[in-house]
Amino acid sequence: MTATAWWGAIAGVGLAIIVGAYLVAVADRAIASVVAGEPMRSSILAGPARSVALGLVQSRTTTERPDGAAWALAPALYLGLAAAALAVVPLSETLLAADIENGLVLFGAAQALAVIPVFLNGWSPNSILPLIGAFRFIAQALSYEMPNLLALLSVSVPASSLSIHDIVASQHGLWNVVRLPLGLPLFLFAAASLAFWGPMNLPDGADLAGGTQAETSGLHLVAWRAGRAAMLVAAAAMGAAAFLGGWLGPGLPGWAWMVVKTLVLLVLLVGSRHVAARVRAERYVVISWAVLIPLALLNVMIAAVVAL
Amino acid sequence: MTARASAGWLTAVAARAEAPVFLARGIGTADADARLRASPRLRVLDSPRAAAVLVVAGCVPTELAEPLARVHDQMAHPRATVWWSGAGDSAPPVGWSHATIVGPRDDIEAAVVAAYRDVITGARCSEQTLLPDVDPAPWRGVGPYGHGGTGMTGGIPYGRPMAGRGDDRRDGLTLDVVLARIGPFFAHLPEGLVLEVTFAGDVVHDLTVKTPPVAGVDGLGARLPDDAVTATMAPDRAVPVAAIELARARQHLRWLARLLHLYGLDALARLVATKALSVPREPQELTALTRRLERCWALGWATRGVGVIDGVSAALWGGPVARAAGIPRDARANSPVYATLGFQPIVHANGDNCDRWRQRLAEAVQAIELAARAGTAVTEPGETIEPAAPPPPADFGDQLAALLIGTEWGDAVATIASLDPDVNAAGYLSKGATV
Amino acid sequence: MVALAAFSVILAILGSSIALVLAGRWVAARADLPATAPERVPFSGGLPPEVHAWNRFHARYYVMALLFLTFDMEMVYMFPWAVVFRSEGTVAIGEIFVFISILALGILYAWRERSLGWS
Amino acid sequence: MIETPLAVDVAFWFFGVASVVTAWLVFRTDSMVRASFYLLASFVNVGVVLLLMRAEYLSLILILMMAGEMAIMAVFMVMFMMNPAGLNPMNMVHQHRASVAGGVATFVALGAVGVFARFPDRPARPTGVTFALGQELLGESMLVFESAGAALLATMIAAIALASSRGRYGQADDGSDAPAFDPDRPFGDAPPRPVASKHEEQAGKEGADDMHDMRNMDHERMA
Repeated sequence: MTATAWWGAIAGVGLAIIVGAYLVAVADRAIASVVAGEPMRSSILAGPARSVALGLVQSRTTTERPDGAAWALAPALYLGLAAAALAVVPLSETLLAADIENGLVLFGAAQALAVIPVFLNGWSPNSILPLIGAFRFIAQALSYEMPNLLALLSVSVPASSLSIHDIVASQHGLWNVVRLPLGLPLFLFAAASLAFWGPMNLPDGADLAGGTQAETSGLHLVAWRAGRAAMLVAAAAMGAAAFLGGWLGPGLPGWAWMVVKTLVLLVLLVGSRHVAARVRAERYVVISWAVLIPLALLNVMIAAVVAL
Repeated sequence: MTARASAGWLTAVAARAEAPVFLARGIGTADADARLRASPRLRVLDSPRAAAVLVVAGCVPTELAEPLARVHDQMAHPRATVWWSGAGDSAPPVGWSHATIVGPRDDIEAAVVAAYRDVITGARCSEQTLLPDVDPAPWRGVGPYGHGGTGMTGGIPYGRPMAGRGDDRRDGLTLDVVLARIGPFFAHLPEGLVLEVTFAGDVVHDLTVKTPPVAGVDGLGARLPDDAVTATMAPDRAVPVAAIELARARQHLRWLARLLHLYGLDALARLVATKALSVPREPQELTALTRRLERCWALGWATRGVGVIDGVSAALWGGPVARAAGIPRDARANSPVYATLGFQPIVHANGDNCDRWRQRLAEAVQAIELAARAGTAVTEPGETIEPAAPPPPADFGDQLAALLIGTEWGDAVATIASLDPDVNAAGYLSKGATV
Repeated sequence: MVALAAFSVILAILGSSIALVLAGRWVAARADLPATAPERVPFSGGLPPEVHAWNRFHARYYVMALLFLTFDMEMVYMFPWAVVFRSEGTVAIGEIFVFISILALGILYAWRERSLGWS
Repeated sequence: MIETPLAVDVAFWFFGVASVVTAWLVFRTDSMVRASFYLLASFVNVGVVLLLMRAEYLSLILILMMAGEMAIMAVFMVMFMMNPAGLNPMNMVHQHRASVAGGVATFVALGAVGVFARFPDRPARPTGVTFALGQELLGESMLVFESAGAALLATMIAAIALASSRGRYGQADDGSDAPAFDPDRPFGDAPPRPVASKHEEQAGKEGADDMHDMRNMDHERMA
């Protein structure tokens, strides 16, 4: 791996994160104005840039006795883990930031580690509402990590490899969304839960006055929202690679197919915020254990039978 | 002029962003929430930390002045205040001389955006702290371990005690219980309501309602026709039915906008807020909205079976809460003018959060139909008017405590929001409960 | 040693994004005035807190957390099984069926004991 | 001797030392949350060292599992230890001399093994570790695989039976009297219980049992 390829990989993933996060913000505003029945305005495209500028202008508030280092680390680590998760997903047959033999396990490890910064973001301000948000998220992440990993596992059975490059290659004739119909919805629901977006927004809900971000402002808040958007981009990219055949597809070049599929899943994930109300914590956890994990296990069995 | 404001182009870009607003709701301006939420150039936040403009709506009684100053100080710099005097045109107290004053009928949106632009670009300097800069928990370093405790526990580390232990109501583990006072300006509680909640984890272990005594609120007796429906009263003059029903529809839609924001559906909240400002004449628009909310299975799934009120306590609440629990009591049922309009009270069955928002939405649709059919019909003088949001029962605190102790905090807030007690209208605030 | 270069890319991405965010945060905070005492009071609607918010938080899902530990262990065995499944053939189906049904039994027991929700 | 490039050596020393330092910090910090996340950092550093030793799957699965488990450890430590966030000074080390001696002894023993043992000169295969593990699981050590499943089920049922306060038959402590705390009523000397139906008996209990009835009331509402 020559030095230029090394730097190119890092720059490429950085660019993908920034463009992806920006697209998430724009898609969120666009879908919001469609649902609210307002005309499309130029501020939908420029809005995210302006709110980032506002974040730079605004000062950073603090509380009486916070855990300062952990509070500062939280958004940084969250964005870093989202970038690491995205780095594993191949853009095309040849364009791949990190070709790792166990790419799937690394993606699962990044999402598992992402529990820590969200908990720290709620724990550090030493204020009751963010604290409740932090502990809610641990319940949510613990119960939705299993369906996420099992959905990804079911994809690696026919490919008999954990490298995402091989998983995409194994979908040459038939995409996994057709071969394993249960896989994509399970994965999207679990990935949206781990990124606590839309109806799964328990830690940052309005009933906790913003939850883990109730005490934050300025650039810390911008970094936090960018981290959440980046995690959504990583989930959409992995969904496209694992279930929609990645770069495979007639006509367009490989990377174009991958970008199109990722954008489709991204709009689906982002749109879920304006369609469904926030769930109740207890019911939502029981649903995962009682319904989603058995379904995911069934999906693994289907994958086994299909892959025979 | 903070050093930051000198970075010209950055503040210019930031100035054209959506203004982050924190709304501190006082007494008297009912549609403050809907007006600010409906505007696409503002973003109403739930916490003052990331807000740049503090909008103080209505008249804030003297007891809420200190919490209001604290909310103002908790905002990030640069910050500005817009004082939007409601029915009673009370000027802001002495410390707020720098605030922009906006009358009840002026364009609040333009004033807020202007204040935001000035304070971001530095044309208007950021407001300083109002409360005295004395450390509220001064005592930090006394005692063998620097906090007055013994060994690894106790004392007042960094000036505040640690939470104490308490027996638990649900699973018997004696762990810490935290006393938190969810303050008068919490976005999703009724205006001015203070809840003293003891949390055991995220479950409400204990709950007492503390509403501040508000002297001088009774002066608001002369209510505008717009709010005629919020107080149970029998006016001695004839009131047009259309005005009553439109005010009822407006009240329900305002409430629905806030509830949808509580459940995370911000875009739908904005849509309902715009409908609340200009109540649609024909009910088709609302029936489309009703279908959309019915189809949104998640809203049903999140509210079904939560905060069930039935039987005696439902009757005490009266109004939509009682009707949602199956008690068909409605003052309009035995009024002759409504009989001519063919009015039938709407009733739901099991009195949980889900039925309450369905009840209010159905009543809003029915109110618009009645207003369309009423034309110039008027009520007789002395006839009682059915309030859209009746005042809460006398033992409001005990009712809430019985209902919410042992529930998770998210459900507790949703249940209080679903009751929509109009704490101000009944002068309830003037009962002598201390903060 | 080629594969390690891929991991060095991951570590570099992780390190650089953490460093970038911390640096941006430090630069933005340099122009801030130090927060006065009332500005530091935690927000809960306008009244000051009685006690520190940090407490022995009564997390209600401790039974579900224990269940998660066992399922985390299960993943350790499932990944290698998935990789070799195609070359091992039908014996692997039988094996994983037994493994999964044993663990599904655990979930059934937890669900029936009503210990999955808030206790 | 296996020839390793300089970068791998530097990385090995960096992550090795980082792992030791974060493990040391676990006992130097007052805050329970920081202690558990320092321990997680130490495990992640060990994971990266495993990576350098070409055990790629083992290191990634170690990091994945440790993330979930350290989050749970943080929750449990905050719940049950005395000093959740380190505002009071915390001292988790007991018997200083014995623990220092023990530490030095184990270090010397492991060091001796590291230095004097003759390690096989067969470097691990660069790729296919997961494949080899899979074949091992489905080959000779299938018994290990299946007995692990049974062991996991046993731990699950034991954990649920011990930890949950109410099962499907009702409260776990129904029928057993809480030990009396007031000094004048000696422990175990439960008041004679009138013969009554189960429900009436709970209603008849005096004193702090309204909490019990409250829990039953919650229990019915919850069921």
